[in-house]
Amino acid sequence: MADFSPIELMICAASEMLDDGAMVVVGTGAPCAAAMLAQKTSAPNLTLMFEAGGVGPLLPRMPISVGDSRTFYQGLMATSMADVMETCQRGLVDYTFLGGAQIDMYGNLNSTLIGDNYEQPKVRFPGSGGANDLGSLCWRVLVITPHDRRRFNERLDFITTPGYLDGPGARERAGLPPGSGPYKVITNMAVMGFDEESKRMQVESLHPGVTFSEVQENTGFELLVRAPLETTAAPDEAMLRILREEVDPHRYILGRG
Amino acid sequence: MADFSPIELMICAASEMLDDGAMVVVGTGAPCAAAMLAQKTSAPNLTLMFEAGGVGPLLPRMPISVGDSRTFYQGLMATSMADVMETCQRGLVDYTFLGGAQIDMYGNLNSTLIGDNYEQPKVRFPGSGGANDLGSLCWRVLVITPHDRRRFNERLDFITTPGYLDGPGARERAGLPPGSGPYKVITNMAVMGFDEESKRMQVESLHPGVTFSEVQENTGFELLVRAPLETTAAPDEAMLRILREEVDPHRYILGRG
Amino acid sequence: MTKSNVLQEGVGPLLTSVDCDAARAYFRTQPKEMVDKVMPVSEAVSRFVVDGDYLASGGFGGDRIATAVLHEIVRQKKQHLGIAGHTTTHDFQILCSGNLTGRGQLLDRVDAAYIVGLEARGLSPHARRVMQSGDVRVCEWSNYTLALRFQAAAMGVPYLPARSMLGTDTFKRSAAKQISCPFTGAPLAAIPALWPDVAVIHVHASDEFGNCRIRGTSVADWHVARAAKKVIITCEQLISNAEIRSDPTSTTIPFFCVDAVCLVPGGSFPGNMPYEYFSDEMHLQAWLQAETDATAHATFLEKYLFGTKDFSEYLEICGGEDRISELRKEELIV
Amino acid sequence: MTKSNVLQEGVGPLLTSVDCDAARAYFRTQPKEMVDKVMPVSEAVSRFVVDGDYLASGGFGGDRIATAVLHEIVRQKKQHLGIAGHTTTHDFQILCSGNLTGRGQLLDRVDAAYIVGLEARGLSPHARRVMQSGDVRVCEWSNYTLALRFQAAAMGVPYLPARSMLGTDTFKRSAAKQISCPFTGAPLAAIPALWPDVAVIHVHASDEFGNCRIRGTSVADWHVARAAKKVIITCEQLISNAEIRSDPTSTTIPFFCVDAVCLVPGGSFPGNMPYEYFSDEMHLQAWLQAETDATAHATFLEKYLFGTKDFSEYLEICGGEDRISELRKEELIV
Repeated sequence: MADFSPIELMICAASEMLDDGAMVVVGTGAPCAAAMLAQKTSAPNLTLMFEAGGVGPLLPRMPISVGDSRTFYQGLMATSMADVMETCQRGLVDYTFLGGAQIDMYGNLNSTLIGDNYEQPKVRFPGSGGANDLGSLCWRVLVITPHDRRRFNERLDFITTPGYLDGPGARERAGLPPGSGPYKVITNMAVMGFDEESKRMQVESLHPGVTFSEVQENTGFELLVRAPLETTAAPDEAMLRILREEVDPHRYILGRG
Repeated sequence: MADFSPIELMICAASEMLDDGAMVVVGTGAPCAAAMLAQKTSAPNLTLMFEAGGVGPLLPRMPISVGDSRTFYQGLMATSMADVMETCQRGLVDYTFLGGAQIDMYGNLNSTLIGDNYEQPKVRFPGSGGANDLGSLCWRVLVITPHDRRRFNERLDFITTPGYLDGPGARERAGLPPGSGPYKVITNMAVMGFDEESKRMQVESLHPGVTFSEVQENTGFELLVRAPLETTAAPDEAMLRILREEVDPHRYILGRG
Repeated sequence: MTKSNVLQEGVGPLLTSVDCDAARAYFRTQPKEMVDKVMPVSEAVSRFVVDGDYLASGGFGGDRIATAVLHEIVRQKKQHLGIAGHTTTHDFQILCSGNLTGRGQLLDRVDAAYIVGLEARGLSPHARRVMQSGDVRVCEWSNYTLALRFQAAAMGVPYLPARSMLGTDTFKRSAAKQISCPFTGAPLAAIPALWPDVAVIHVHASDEFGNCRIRGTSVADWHVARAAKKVIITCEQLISNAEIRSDPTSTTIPFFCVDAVCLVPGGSFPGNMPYEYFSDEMHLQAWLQAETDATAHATFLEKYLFGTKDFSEYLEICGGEDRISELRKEELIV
Repeated sequence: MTKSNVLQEGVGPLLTSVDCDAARAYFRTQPKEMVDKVMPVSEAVSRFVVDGDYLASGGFGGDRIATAVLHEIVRQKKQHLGIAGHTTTHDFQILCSGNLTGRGQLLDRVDAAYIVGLEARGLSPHARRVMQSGDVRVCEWSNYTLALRFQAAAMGVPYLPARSMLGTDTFKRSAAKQISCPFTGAPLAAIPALWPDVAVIHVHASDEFGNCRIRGTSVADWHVARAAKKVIITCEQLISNAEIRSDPTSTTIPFFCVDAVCLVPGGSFPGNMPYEYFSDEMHLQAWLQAETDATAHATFLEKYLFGTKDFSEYLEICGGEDRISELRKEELIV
């Protein structure tokens, strides 16, 4: 078996979830690497979009900002933030990648603040940015995040971006588009999805060498388990070579993982 | 006194109503000639806009369509219909010119149909086009029209475009922007405005040689008269020369009048 | 669910669904690969225009119109179509050739903002006959509110508010509703979204995948292309994908909105194509003139439309490249 | 008047008026002549930015930002400004230099979609201090809904509907309302219009009257320029009106939206200017680093911001044309 780092495994696992011919709104960092890797392997017809207006670039390097010129370098279209968001709202965009300081069992995300006083938060984070919009409007939300109890929380200090809110039917009741919502959460320990009925997070595969109890220990709420619980497929040499040599040769992302 | 035709008088009278530095949405024909004439005489800083998206052209010839390429020939901007209409809705556009098959004492206009059966009209006209929007959203509406009883009607078969609807306060009650509405009606016989209180059409000036009773005879409703009733200023030689030689040298409009 | 906010509503028929979830479900399943979509107009029309479809015609009536597709729809005798008439002029007149001419009923419903007229050129006698026949269901709009209907659909919301149409018969005969603003309480017109089944749009240039450029005014086409479920593009020029990528700011319509790309130089004839050729006023006058008499009209349509196999044959009998050359000069005159 | 349609509403403060009639009355009286509006940044800021004004910053935080105007606002010690934070990053950080630095309080209210962060570069310690101080009133939004607020204002309507923000604390801490669709009854978010007092936008080229071109993504600037009551443009290049007229399709912002035009080559530095120069990541890191320590921060701001008389002096001590040349190479590398 090939040798790989946790971040390499996370990126490879995420890239394999992107269908060929799909559209995906990505941010900077690992999600962008996963989308680029997918384009170079299983999904050559994947269309990348960036929330500031970049559509279908031939990415020369990793963008530093989701609005920088790399996001539309040799792109198919350089348009507006509204055009990209409305393409999501219209129902054309299959995937998006989101992150946050906290995530709960329904895939709700917090990227706004820590503390219980809104007016004077303990820690102020940037806020939604485009996350709430993308999490509301794209069909499937993917999360790539480190796995620890601080992040995987029973109760969020602030729901910035909707997952399944408080459970089955809640998105639809709130007016969010039916059939949309969190899809997979990819961490350094496991890949999780969401149970069809309860909309609760469930472990689908454990990364090689990781046990379920280790995952549960690092999670602040009770995880469900999908049967049969699998082992996350290890990336093969070819994929790793493309990731290392073509996607992130300067190790901007791989160097951090 | 210079010699001039009724259409020449109408165009000259209309052109003098356009302030310098104003913005005006114009159509084809006489309104366009009036706006071009104003630019070449009293209002060099008049900005012309066309509803299909043309802004600030250097008109080489009269447009045939309000969407043809002359409407943005050497223009400042070639944009969308919505951008032009929203510029009106936002409150930036001072004037527009409208017409119609029928007009009533409140300046309401009909350009949709004649007959009392909507499903099977006696005569079907084009409908609103942009007229309803422009008549709703621009500050001041100017009408250039031939004067006869068939057109100047007590009751319209169809209110396509709002004037003052059924009188004082009606536009505001309907939700139309306060302070907007019909401004002047320029015919081959007279110039009419609207009484501040009653919002009814009133004659402000009679063209040279025309009497009030002639105007009233050609009008299907009772006209008010603004005191003192004036005589429409005759255009001077210089203005007529510019109209004939620079604005409409091919007599596209003047030839019809 | 409450709809208590509605103060008044138009009695006009809503000719299309305002269900944005249904539209989302449709768009989700549509293919979004960058594949070669170049095909003849006849194939595009037979594949993507289905009897009963609701059409949107791009451009502005006689300016930047997809004449070749409109002709082919008539030639293929499509039936019971709906049409969005936001300043439709010659395009509307072409489609009316499929009504009251012994070929069934091409148009059976119209969202009317501007129909039957050709602006300064006068009214179409035949289009008026069609619209006065009582055979066609009509709903009234204005140009802006009809453009706004496409914008709502492109945005993926069921309606947008406007301050137009209020207080008039245009409103009463529309399918708009008067609502009160949730912030100010002031009355507003709620304009329902419109997702056309098919849009036909003529552009300056497209690549084989449907990434398109338009020069000059875009009228409502930016939104029409995004709102429509199927989009047929005709273009003056096919350009390479590398060319598109060399200036992504100039892309007006992205490939994922487009189903068919047809190369049709001169394709807006007899309409105006900005920066290319001016409208053929003589031909448009001849068409209007022919419509004043039933026999003359039948002969005219036989010669130019039904008797021609495609747009290039039509263009040929209208004077072909020579005529286009004259119109090019006309377009470029200062 | 009835507002019965409101199902739920956010508790966040509405920091600006949603009165579209008041906005109309303002726009009506504004001069619309094509006059020469070219002036130095210092004059533009002293004439068009007034204490208490609500600002919108164009571009995308560190991409195509009007750095020179933002610096000058801080230098002129403007007080009690509001700001629309739709992905504000380095621009927000610059404005925060006027808070908690012994120069009164520059920012006192923020519509927050994305603030205090610099995307992949990390969070701004000083911006966080400002936002955690309790001195600044905050209302939450998302990037799209904040963009939509400008769009509503540009359209001249008091709100627009969206399907975003619903069900979250972002909604609860916003000033949006949940309404039901007048057509379908389905819940929607009603997003109120936002007319900023001043917008500051950096563009590629403008003529002396303010007809502007932007290459690359427009982010929300098309709407911001139309929504704002006053607009200050900085541009890489001044071009002639004849050049503008040679290609009206490329005009993004028309002159009648613009109050001041300032020629500032390199004006987005240390941000990225598409097709011109990439962002200066070293300088941005140095700024973030300086903020970790109060003394270092004061020294840094004194050197780069308060101690410089204008943007060109700032640019000079950052490496001047040599540094811009390096960033030009970086921008153009494949």
